[in-house]
Amino acid sequence: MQVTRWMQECSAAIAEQKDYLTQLDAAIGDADHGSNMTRGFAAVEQKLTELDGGTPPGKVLITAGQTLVSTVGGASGPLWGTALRRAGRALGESETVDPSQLADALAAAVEGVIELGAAQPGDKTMVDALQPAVDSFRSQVDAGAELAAALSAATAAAEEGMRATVPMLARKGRASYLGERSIGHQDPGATSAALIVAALERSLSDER
Amino acid sequence: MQVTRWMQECSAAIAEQKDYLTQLDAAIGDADHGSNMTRGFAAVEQKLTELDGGTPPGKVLITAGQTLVSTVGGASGPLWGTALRRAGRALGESETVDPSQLADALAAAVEGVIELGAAQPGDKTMVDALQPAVDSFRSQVDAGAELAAALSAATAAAEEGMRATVPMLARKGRASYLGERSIGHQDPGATSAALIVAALERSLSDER
Amino acid sequence: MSVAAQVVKKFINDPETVVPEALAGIAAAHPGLVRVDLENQLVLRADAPVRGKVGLVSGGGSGHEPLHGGLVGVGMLDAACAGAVFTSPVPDQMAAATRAVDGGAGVLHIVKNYTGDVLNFRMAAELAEDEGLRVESVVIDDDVAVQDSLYTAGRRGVGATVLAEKLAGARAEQGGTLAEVAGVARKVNEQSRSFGVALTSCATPASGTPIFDLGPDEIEVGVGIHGEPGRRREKLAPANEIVGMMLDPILEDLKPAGGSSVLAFVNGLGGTPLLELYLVFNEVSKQLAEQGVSVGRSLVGNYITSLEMAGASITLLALDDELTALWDAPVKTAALRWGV
Amino acid sequence: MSVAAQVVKKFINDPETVVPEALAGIAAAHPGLVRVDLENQLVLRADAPVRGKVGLVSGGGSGHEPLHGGLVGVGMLDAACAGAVFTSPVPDQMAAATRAVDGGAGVLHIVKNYTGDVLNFRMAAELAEDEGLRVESVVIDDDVAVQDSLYTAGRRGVGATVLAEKLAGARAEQGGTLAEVAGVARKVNEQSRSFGVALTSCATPASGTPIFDLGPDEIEVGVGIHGEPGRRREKLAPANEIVGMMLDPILEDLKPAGGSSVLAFVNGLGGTPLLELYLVFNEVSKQLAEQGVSVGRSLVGNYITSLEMAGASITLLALDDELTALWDAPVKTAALRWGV
Ligand SMILES: Nc1ncnc2c1ncn2[C@@H]1O[C@H](COP(=O)(O)OP(=O)(O)O)[C@@H](O)[C@H]1O
Ligand SMILES: Nc1ncnc2c1ncn2[C@@H]1O[C@H](COP(=O)(O)OP(=O)(O)O)[C@@H](O)[C@H]1O
Ligand SMILES: [Mg+2]
Ligand SMILES: [Mg+2]
Ligand SMILES: [Mg+2]
Ligand SMILES: [Mg+2]
Repeated sequence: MQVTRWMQECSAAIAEQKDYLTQLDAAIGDADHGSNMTRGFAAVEQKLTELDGGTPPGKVLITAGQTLVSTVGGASGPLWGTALRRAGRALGESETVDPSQLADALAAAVEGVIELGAAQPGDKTMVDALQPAVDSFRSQVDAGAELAAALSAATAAAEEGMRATVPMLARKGRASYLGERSIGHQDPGATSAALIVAALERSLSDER
Repeated sequence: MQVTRWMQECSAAIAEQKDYLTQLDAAIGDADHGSNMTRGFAAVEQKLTELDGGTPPGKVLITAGQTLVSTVGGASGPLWGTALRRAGRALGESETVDPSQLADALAAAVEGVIELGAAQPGDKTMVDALQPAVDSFRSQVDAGAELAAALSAATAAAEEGMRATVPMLARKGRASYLGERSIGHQDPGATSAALIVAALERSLSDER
Repeated sequence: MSVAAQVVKKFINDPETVVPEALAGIAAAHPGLVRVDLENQLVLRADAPVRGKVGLVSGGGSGHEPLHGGLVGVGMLDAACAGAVFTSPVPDQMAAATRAVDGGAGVLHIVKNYTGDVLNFRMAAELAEDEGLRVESVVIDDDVAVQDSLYTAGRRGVGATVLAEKLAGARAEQGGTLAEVAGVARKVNEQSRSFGVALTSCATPASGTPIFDLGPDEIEVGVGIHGEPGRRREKLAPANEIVGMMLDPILEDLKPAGGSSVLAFVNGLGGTPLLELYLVFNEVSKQLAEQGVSVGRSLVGNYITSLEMAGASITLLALDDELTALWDAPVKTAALRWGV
Repeated sequence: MSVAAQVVKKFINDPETVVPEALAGIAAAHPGLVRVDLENQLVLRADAPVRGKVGLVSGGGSGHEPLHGGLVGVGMLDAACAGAVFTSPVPDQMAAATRAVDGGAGVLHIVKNYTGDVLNFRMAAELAEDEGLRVESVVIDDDVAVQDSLYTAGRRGVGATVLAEKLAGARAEQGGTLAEVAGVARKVNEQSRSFGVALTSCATPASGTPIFDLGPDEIEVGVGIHGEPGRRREKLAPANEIVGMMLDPILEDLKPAGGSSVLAFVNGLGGTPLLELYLVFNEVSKQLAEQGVSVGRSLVGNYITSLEMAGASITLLALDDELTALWDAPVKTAALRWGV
């Protein structure tokens, strides 16, 4: 499984949406989410070029996570850094990743975010995009679906979860300071999360 | 001669033009000429109510000048204060003021301004409105003109001098800091000076 | 007229290098007082680590100057970590700062309560503790504009941060233990309440345009220090009414005993002239007097800012003899200095 | 987009009472340091008059805070006279201040070179001398943005005013005679040059709208401190280029000897964040180093402002041992404090 490819897709997709993510953050946060995530994934892309090709996927994800922690800052740095590191640990040393291993890794990632950030679904955070994506991927895989099908289901669920944050009242992160005024705005972190899930789909589905 | 009446006419005319004077000062100065002059003449009006009716015109002018010095500040305070005090001294103790005494008083006023501020005609200051007004009043009086005629000649000369400041390059006061950029703007101090001369005409011409 | 459409002009060369260039300026302007670690974006007390003294580390996003770099020096912080504008620094910086100021008596992290600052400082503390350093953390959350904070990220850390850094720093300078120094910071936080109002928004160097859009007769009530909108929007009102809007929730929450004494801190958010801040302070002291609260100590000026935002915050700290003495103790930093 | 059309929101109750209310705030914020004479709008050193010490009086229009009221105290001014915003005070105030601070050794008037300030202080000196007081006056005119000053009102007094008040104040505190104290102020003025740039205009409380109109990509080069337009308008440029525009005319006029040492003062005009002022200072020290001029002392912050104007001024003072020692001498005012 091409983790490096995934990270490159993330870096490209987020850099492309940088201003949009920052605008979303300006409405209910502090207008830096786009630059934070762009800075982080650019560093990840750079860092991964230093690893040799044979590095197992789990190790690559751990390195990517550590790089995010060390370069992003803000709330999203520790949260995404933890997510990728947990996913990497779940994959362990194995050289290949089958769909159910990937499902476990993604589940570990979300658990890491929730453990660290204590956000529940419905709190208007990245969790509202990630949790449904992970759940639908798992159920598709358990139902014996193709990897590509499971991935597009995950992407669809992430985007739906992202859109579902619009009417939510924020209970975590900066947006929570706005109280009622946070309603009616799409959460920037849920938006970048959806981009990251879509990047996963792209990086894997055209592997064959 | 009704000096008090003149001061009241000044106070009313300047208060009415307060914002206009401040706008002119905003263009080439610091946007306070309107409030400075309004504050000063309001204080003069108030102060003169404390004098008894019999006070000779010269004394009234000296009191008015001292009040301007004590309440206006800025460049215009000392300059107008000196002008009225010098005019007052020129009138001395006399109970009445004939046209030639008035001409002497006005000449003393301009001399006081020039002595204190060292502005020459053409420097884009109040002097450019006052000097021509004083000169034309004097020549009319010498030519035996009616008081009313001499006064309206003075008002016309003041307003012409005021308009003549527009193309001038400022050499004195704040406007001089602008160099070439002071050209094309009417001098606020010349404008209030014209108002004060016109007020003199109103206060005297309808004395009979 | 859309304020958000406007460009905010700035003295910068490149948005990406604003923070390191400003840090270089701090180093050049205050030799002998501080030194700067440009790689980790740290402002360090010139003689750090001070043997046997508890080290104080704070930090956060940039754009709040003089907080935190201008508060490094004798009797206050030993190190300040600078993040990008409005973005918490990363754990690596905070861990490097912790190592650099550890004089053997442990290190206190003073953390403003924002998710990013809290999570990054937590990771930094874990890194430092893994290396055998003793670290205590105190989270500052004094902003009463944040309501039902139980169900949210909690109250923000604002003005009380400056006071906690001053008073805990004084305790450390006197030789207090890590527990004692942390105790002072916690006490300051418990006895402080703040509230902020913005008359304009502000623009980060990266975006260049104001974060929110405010009409010519509107103000944002209950803002923090990151250019974020506040709790609600109100019509512009006379200063005495705006001060009332700020003092009421503070006093309601702090409930100072009648006749008690407070430190009154009127803080400018960056773009408001000192002339107005003193006028606001005059209102504060008048309204407190009416409530039977006396002002024992005071601070007026721009100390915890939000770039060029026009606005002000009020912080009240309930004083006792210990806190008053710590406030009066000597301090030598770029922004706060007396007694030395 | 017409900037002039905009309303500048302020913390005020009534435009007419802004200055007295702010003065009351200064009195409330700094008891023990200063006392305020509200009738004459004076900020007085708490223990004035100081027996046997030369008294220092300055003043001018308000809107430049902390100048002058924030610079009253031990080692600096004995009295500051506050006029209306941007309007020189009247002779009565200045004479009252002169009386209040005369300790028997004479009084120095430090006057910024503006027609209004000069004429009113001249009248005040005459009043005081008529009463038998000894008064010396030093006029500060350091602004090199004013050209062919021979044919004009002359150069404006800007940043050097802060330095002259500090250094002459130190000399007076050391027991200098009136001639000696005035000599220091004159020397500071002769050895200082300044230049200012505005990124925005500012609005007086009375008018409420910006004094001039500046496009989103324009700056005013060569401004003073009264919101007046500058010598010319330029396109916004990177900070290093703007600093060049300011330093070049200063160095051309000051002509510091290679290898000589200067006090570099980067002053904010009110609305520019400290983050940017430090970035500007970094440019100043880099460019001076390239010219072989070393920065012996420095000052960075908002000290002589133009309300909320975004912008900065640079002042260079050629140092020698005497001036350096006077700069380092203790000072205790609201805005400048060290050594005590
Ligand atoms: N406690 C939390 N749990 C999960 N996600 C969070 C939490 N707090 C904030 N976030 C996510 O982080 C995003 C903001 O990230 P970013 O703007 O980079 O950091 P900051 O808020 O520190 O500026 C939010 O949109 C939200 O999705
Ligand atoms: N040296 C001078 N001689 C004569 N008039 C002067 C001189 N300097 C300034 N003025 C007049 O004063 C006017 C400005 O007055 P005002 O705005 O009240 O004072 P300030 O310039 O101190 O703000 C100018 O328009 C000019 O006519
Ligand atoms: Mg953000
Ligand atoms: Mg004026
Ligand atoms: Mg942030
Ligand atoms: Mg003026």
